Amino acid sequence: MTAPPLLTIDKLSLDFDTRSGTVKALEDIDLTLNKGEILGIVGESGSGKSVLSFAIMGLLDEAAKLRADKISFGGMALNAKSVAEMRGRELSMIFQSPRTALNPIRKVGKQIEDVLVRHAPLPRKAAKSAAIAALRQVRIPDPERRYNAYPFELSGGMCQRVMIAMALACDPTLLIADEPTTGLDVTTQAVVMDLIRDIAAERNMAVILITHDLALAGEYCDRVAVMHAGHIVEVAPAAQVAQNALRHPYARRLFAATPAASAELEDLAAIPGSLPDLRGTLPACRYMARCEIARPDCAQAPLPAHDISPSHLVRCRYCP
Amino acid sequence: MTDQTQSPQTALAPATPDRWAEFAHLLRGNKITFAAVLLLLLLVLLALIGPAIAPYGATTTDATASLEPPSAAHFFGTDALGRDVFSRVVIATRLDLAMAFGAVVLSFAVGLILGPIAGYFGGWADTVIGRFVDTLMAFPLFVLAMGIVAALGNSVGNIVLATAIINLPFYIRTARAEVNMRRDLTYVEAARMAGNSPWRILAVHIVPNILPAMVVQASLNLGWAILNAAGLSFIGLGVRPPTPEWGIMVSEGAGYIFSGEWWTFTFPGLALVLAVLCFNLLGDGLRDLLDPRSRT
Amino acid sequence: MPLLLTLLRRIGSAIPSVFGVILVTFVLARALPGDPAAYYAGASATPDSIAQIRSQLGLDQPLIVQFFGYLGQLAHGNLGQSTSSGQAVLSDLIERLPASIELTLTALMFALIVAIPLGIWAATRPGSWVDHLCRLLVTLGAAFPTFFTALTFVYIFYFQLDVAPEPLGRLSEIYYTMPPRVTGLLLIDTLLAGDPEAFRAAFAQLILPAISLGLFALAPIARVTRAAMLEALGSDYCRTARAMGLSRGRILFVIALRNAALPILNVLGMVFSFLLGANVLIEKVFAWPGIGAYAVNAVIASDYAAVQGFVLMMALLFIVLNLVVDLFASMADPRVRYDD
Amino acid sequence: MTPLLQATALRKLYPVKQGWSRAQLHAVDDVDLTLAPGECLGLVGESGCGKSTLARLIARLIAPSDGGIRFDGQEIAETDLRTFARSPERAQIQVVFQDPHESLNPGFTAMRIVSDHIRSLIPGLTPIQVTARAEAAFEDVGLPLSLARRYPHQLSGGQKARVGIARAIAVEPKLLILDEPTSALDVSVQAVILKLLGVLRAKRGISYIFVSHDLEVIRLICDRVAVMYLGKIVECAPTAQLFAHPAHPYTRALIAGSPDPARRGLKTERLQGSATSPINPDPNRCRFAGRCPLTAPECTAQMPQLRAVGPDQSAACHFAQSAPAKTES
Amino acid sequence: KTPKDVLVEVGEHGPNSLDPMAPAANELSQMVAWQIYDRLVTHGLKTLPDGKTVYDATKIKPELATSWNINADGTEMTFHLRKDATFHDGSPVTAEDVKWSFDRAVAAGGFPTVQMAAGSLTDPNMFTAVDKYTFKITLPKANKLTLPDLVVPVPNIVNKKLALEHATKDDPWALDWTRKNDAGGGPFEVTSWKPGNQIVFTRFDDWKSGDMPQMKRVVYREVGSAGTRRALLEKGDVDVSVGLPPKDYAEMAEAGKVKVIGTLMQNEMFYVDLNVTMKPFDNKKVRQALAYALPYDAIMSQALYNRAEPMYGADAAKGYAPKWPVASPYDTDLDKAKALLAEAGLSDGFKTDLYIDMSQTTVQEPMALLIKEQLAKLNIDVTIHKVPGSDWFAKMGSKSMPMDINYFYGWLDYPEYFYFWTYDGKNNAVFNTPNYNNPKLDALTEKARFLDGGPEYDKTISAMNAIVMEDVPRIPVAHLYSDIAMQPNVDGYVYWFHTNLDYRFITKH
Ligand SMILES: Nc1ncnc2c1ncn2[C@@H]1O[C@H](COP(=O)(O)OP(=O)(O)OP(=O)(O)O)[C@@H](O)[C@H]1O
Ligand SMILES: Nc1ncnc2c1ncn2[C@@H]1O[C@H](COP(=O)(O)OP(=O)(O)OP(=O)(O)O)[C@@H](O)[C@H]1O
Ligand SMILES: [Mg+2]
Ligand SMILES: [Mg+2]
Repeated sequence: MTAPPLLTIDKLSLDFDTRSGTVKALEDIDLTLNKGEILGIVGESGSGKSVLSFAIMGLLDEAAKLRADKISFGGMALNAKSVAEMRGRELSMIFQSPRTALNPIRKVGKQIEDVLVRHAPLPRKAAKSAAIAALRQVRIPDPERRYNAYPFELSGGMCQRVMIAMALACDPTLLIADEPTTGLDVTTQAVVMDLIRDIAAERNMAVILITHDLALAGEYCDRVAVMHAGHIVEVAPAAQVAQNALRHPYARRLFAATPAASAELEDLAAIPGSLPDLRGTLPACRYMARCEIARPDCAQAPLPAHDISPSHLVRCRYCP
Repeated sequence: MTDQTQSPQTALAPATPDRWAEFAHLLRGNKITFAAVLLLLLLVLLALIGPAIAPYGATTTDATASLEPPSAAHFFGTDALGRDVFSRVVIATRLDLAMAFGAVVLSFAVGLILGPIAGYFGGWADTVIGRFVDTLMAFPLFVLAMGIVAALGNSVGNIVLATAIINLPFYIRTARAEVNMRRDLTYVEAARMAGNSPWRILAVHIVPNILPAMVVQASLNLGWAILNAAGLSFIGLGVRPPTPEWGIMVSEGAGYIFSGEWWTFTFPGLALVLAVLCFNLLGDGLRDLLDPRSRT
Repeated sequence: MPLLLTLLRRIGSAIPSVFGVILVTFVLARALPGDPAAYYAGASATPDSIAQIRSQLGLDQPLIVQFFGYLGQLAHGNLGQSTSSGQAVLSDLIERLPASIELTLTALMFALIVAIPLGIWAATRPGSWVDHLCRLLVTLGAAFPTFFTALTFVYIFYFQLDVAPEPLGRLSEIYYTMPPRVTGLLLIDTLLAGDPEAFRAAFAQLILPAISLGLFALAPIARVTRAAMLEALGSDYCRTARAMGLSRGRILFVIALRNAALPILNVLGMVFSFLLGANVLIEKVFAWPGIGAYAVNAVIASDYAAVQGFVLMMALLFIVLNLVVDLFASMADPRVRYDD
Repeated sequence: MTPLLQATALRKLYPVKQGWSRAQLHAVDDVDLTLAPGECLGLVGESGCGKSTLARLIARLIAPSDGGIRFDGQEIAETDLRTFARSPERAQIQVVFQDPHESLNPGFTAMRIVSDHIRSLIPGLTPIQVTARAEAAFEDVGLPLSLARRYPHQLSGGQKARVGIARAIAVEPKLLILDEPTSALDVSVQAVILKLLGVLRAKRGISYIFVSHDLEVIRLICDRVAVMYLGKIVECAPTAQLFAHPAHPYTRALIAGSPDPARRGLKTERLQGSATSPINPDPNRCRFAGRCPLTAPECTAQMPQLRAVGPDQSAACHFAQSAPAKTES
Repeated sequence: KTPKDVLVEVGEHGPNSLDPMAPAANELSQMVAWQIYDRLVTHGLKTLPDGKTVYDATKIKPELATSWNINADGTEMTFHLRKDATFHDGSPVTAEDVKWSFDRAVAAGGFPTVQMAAGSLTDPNMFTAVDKYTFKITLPKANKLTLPDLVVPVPNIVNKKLALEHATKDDPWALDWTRKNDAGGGPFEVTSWKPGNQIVFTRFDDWKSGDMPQMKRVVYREVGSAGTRRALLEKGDVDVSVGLPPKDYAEMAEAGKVKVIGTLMQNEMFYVDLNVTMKPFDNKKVRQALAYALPYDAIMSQALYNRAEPMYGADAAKGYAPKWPVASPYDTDLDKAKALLAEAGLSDGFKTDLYIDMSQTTVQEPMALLIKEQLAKLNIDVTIHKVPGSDWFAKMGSKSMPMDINYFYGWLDYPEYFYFWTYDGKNNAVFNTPNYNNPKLDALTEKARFLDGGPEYDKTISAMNAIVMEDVPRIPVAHLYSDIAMQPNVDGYVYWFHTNLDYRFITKH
């Protein structure tokens, strides 16, 4: 733990100006990520997982107002310009629903080639063999033939592998995977996740894995960050997940609602209430209204991170 | 990024009270559509009370005051027979709107019957209706309208009919596509499960939900219907004189532009443009409201 | 060869509508007012002479017999004789078709060149003033009756400002020699004949009619371009492209635009139909020797054979056009190639 | 005890075009199934394996190409769909659909959605009775009546799912077919719905056929599980038995594929490739052959039939081993 | 702006045939025939007091025939042909060609035959080619119209040999070929023809039958829109524009930038027909009431822009001059009209239909509207119908229009010629739209036909005029100008009975 972290985010906040008011999509996000580490980000739908990844990738649209004390990547400050330089090269991203995430009218091989050529001036011939190599690396059988396939000719799992090949084409140091396996079959999901994990290990590549499945994050990640309504409420080593050792009331609830973690239907417990409306004024702890251990001063800022251990932070004053 | 938070099914949503609220909101946000709505209200008002507020009769000739330029007595001047162009333009509103609405209502109604049948039942019905639509579409539509009016005679009824016929394919196609999109949705399946007959499913569960798309189509078509009638007038197949109608007035006025009597041509033409513009902008606005894909 | 098969299938599926078109036209033509027999008999007609001519023309036979007779004629490539021009309809149409096609294509070009960039521009800034302005402009363009625009243009640019040539059809044969007919399209034929002067003149003649015609097509094209681009730009694959660091230009003009090409192409078929319809009016204003003007005269003169021939030719033209659109569509989108 | 439902040799073939020739897509192929009253049967399998088709066959939403369905002692597969839709059995078998949004008429209020359904299926009720029933159903699914006047797009996903369930149970069915009722929902909402379904079953004694691709969900809610692969049932066993001793290699792969934090860092053998095409499959070849780690010559020579491999457990694999039935629940 | 030896003319329609003999050939085919064919004889010219040049109906001049003799009783006419004349293809013109051409004209049927019959030319046996350059016509009875009838563009001299090369069994007169091809020997050749678009005439430099025309080339363009035709002329892009609305002629004449020449048409009348066999116009009182009701002055100024002479308000007591057209005694007098209607028992008015020809709307539509407006004052409710041009003849022939606006002019300048076509109940031609049948008038018409001038003739004509003015099956409105507008540098316009431009005389400076 002596090496400096690969990615450091300090006090990142993000607002969206919309016709119906300002959406405070993210607030006070602190995050570090080490080289080669796999960080899982879990949370309910709408908790801000995707916008956080977009904020890192610099893919937000004009309506977004991003503020941060510091975002640094590999020792360099990330800003609109530098991130554009790094996208696809140092930083890469894969998405949910691989079929729609690929250009439907271009051969998949060519799409990989496009990325290669963009970042490293290659003659087309060399690019082609590099693209085939990339396909082979993600264990696509018969890559020479698949090179000429269109996305609609491939199965979902294949498409996701193509996406991964594309994202990894330029050997990034950080890969953000936004729900890469949603919509895939369980067996395919396992294959794809194994693939990401193995390649990350091979290349010492850091991964941010966004998912709403705590069990999945628990199985594949080194650390897990739990998000709720634009806050990271808990960051813990993934081992804690398996042991049901998460501390934040929301994280614990999320765990209890996960079928894989429950032995019986009776054990399954829903989270009361729903995500707060992110427009308007919000209490410092946005989980307050749904929380069983909330006290009046939960509304008061600042809400200090409660360090369970150096690698386990909880954003709650009162959790055990 | 918005596509994650906005489900595409918004398109299927009907007009409900809070949609109207949203519409009002949209109007406030979109000044152009707002202006179009105001304009529409003005046109409708003119259509209702036009004859009452026109300073002169629509067909009152005045031999002593023919082809007078615009003045305080005749805002838009007078035409070759000394009729007041302003009055005629105002009074024509009713007929023009009525023709456009008539044509649109007609094709809307027929489209709303044939399109869903084709879209829901498929098979033979679809083939036959599809062929019918293809046949109509194989004509350059304006020429078809010309043919119909020429064959049946140039009465208001026939112009409306011709316009309705040439617009029919668009309604049938829209309705067919919209129904097709919903035919296999599970809510329709649930209705089927509840023992509803196909006709009831169409009438109660599907057709009401395709109305918004059809209304957009209709509002875009209104302008087209007016232009179509005007075009027919221009080649001499419009309504019969002395009936005031914008298209007729423009085509009559066209004979006077090179001799400098521009007002007989320009004012009815502008009325035409204004009405068409109003309908097109409205159609656009409605589409924005109902079709989230093109919404910002 | 799925491409060829698709084409063949397309042609096959067009046959019923061609038949429908023939039938509708036939019925419509018979319903036109006016008695061709009386027309042929002329001013000195007597009931007897009219009856005689009627039987000569076969007009006294039942409609169904006439229809099959007509089909038989068609099978021999005989479209009949036009009463108003006195020529065989087929030769009239062949003579005049290139003029209309040249005008329509130029108008389409104009519309594409203006509308697609406008649509793209608007799509990159949805909701901004640019977007609203573009929309207002194209909607305004579509709100003007074509003949109104055309006449206004002639009045302003020819009559008042004298910057446009006289609205007297295509190339003035008084000052220029007609190039030998190769394609029938003067812009091409003049160049083939190596006559830049005539090319310039032919182009100058085209400008006003093409613009007044094309204005009408701006709105639909700009509208689909905007919508399709908006959809493409908001799509997952464009987001992917951005995440992969592809350049903005490439994303906009290569990835998004190519994906938007399919809806744009599809609307072109419809736009072409509109243009050919509006042609009728424009050709009248500009004395353009095309088939639109021919059709108007034919309809008004109850010139059966000419009306029927015109509509049939149009229907065939559309079928060819749709085939071309299909061809482009399958080039633009591999999925189309594999669809039925 | 007579089974509530017994399906025999059910088959659904869809005609499809393959190039220029016609072919058959075997969506459901020769499926036998029984369901005891009050039982909950889970149906799992990967996407496209025919779960929904089977569910819809049993629900009599589509007509089988072949085979019989006995429901409550009556043969119902023969009646044509339109007649069945008007028979009293219709109300007995109800379906809860996958996408809660798509399954509600966007032009109807929640109340109208439910009461319309009641009115159609139970003729002869007065409007007051219909409303009363609908309100009772709302109460059963825990939906406040204040929401009943809302349109679907004004409801959250969980609420829409509840409306879908209310619609189904309002006509007091004996069999409820749930086609991935929670797959479109967030975990926390899913938990609520699953619990609600458990409560409803206990309270009303309805039988369930529960379709899901998530084994963990099935594990929580079902008594028995049928695993499908390419139109066929490849294994059927009581839930606990299936998890403890999966007999079919595909079942094992499914279980191994479900994420489990406890398996952190472990390397597991994965299934490679994807399922072969369901169009005109070779009748003499195990459908799983090719992806199966056990593939042996007989697998491509003879289609294994579903056979008992233990008490209550059957599997369609030449190599399925019997295992002692687990006693713990 | 146009070259000096090229004349550019624009008109609304163009020819649909190069030969007026072909079936369904339109009027402009006669214009073409006038330029590309020679006839045996032609008329001389005269200059009117106001300086306009018109043809002189009284003077017959040589064209292909250099001289001719007529026997004493006028039944034998012998023509001596020019020996140096050739057709456009260079072959010489012979009496055989003339004979064949005349045979053709009487045998082709339709309008040409009828027109030939006006000059008693009805049978091929009447025509003999005496020798190579002598042609003889034998008539059963002398007819004063025979010689003038040889001037009209019907007995055109056609290149027999050339035409016969293209004759078929079904088409022995090669009409189908001459419809599309030039078989003439006139001063101009058709060198390019795009039907519906333009026709180009080129001077035939070997023409011998008259003075060589100055124009080397004439381009006749069809421009549908009258406004455009006016604009083209005013901008100087064309030399001559024909067929403009009277308003344009009136204004351009006023402005003086271009030359407008309006000549009163010969033997012409513009009128409103009342169908005497349809109620209520079967009642003379009603017809007279309408004749008193029409808004004549408004029509003159607002529909015709005074490009016509009024044909109303004459003093009936003075009697009618022995000529045609003559003005009617009626003038707008609503009181008289009301009184007459009351006498007819129609003071509550009635409903009727007024038909106009769609191809004539520029003038007829405003006129119809004025009439509608005016008659409304008498509680007469008029519905206006526009009949497509193609249907107009059929409609006229059906005699089913209660009221219509119409006009007629005769190529041959004799009142009885007009009567024969438009009032004669026995002949009952298409142009007798009122379906008028008055045996007394018919007898007078027949009598006048074979009187060659003199007091008896004058008396007969005056009596005929009195009858139709009293009976008013047709309400005279105006005597129209034949208007034409041209660039100031265009000279040599001659008014001909057929009202088309004669390119031979056109000069440009
Ligand atoms: N462009 C935008 N404008 C306004 N609000 C936005 C925008 N993008 C996202 N948001 C809001 O930000 C919040 C976080 O959205 P985000 O997409 O990051 O959620 P998520 O955790 O990824 O959910 P899911 O699991 O459904 O993908 C949501 O409340 C959403 O409504
Ligand atoms: N109407 C139909 N016509 C043709 N093929 C169909 C039809 N409905 C389903 N199929 C095919 O039948 C097979 C089974 O489909 P089914 O929907 O039952 O699968 P599933 O197991 O429910 O999948 P999922 O998990 O994706 O819902 C698929 O291959 C599908 O493509
Ligand atoms: Mg997300
Ligand atoms: Mg399914």
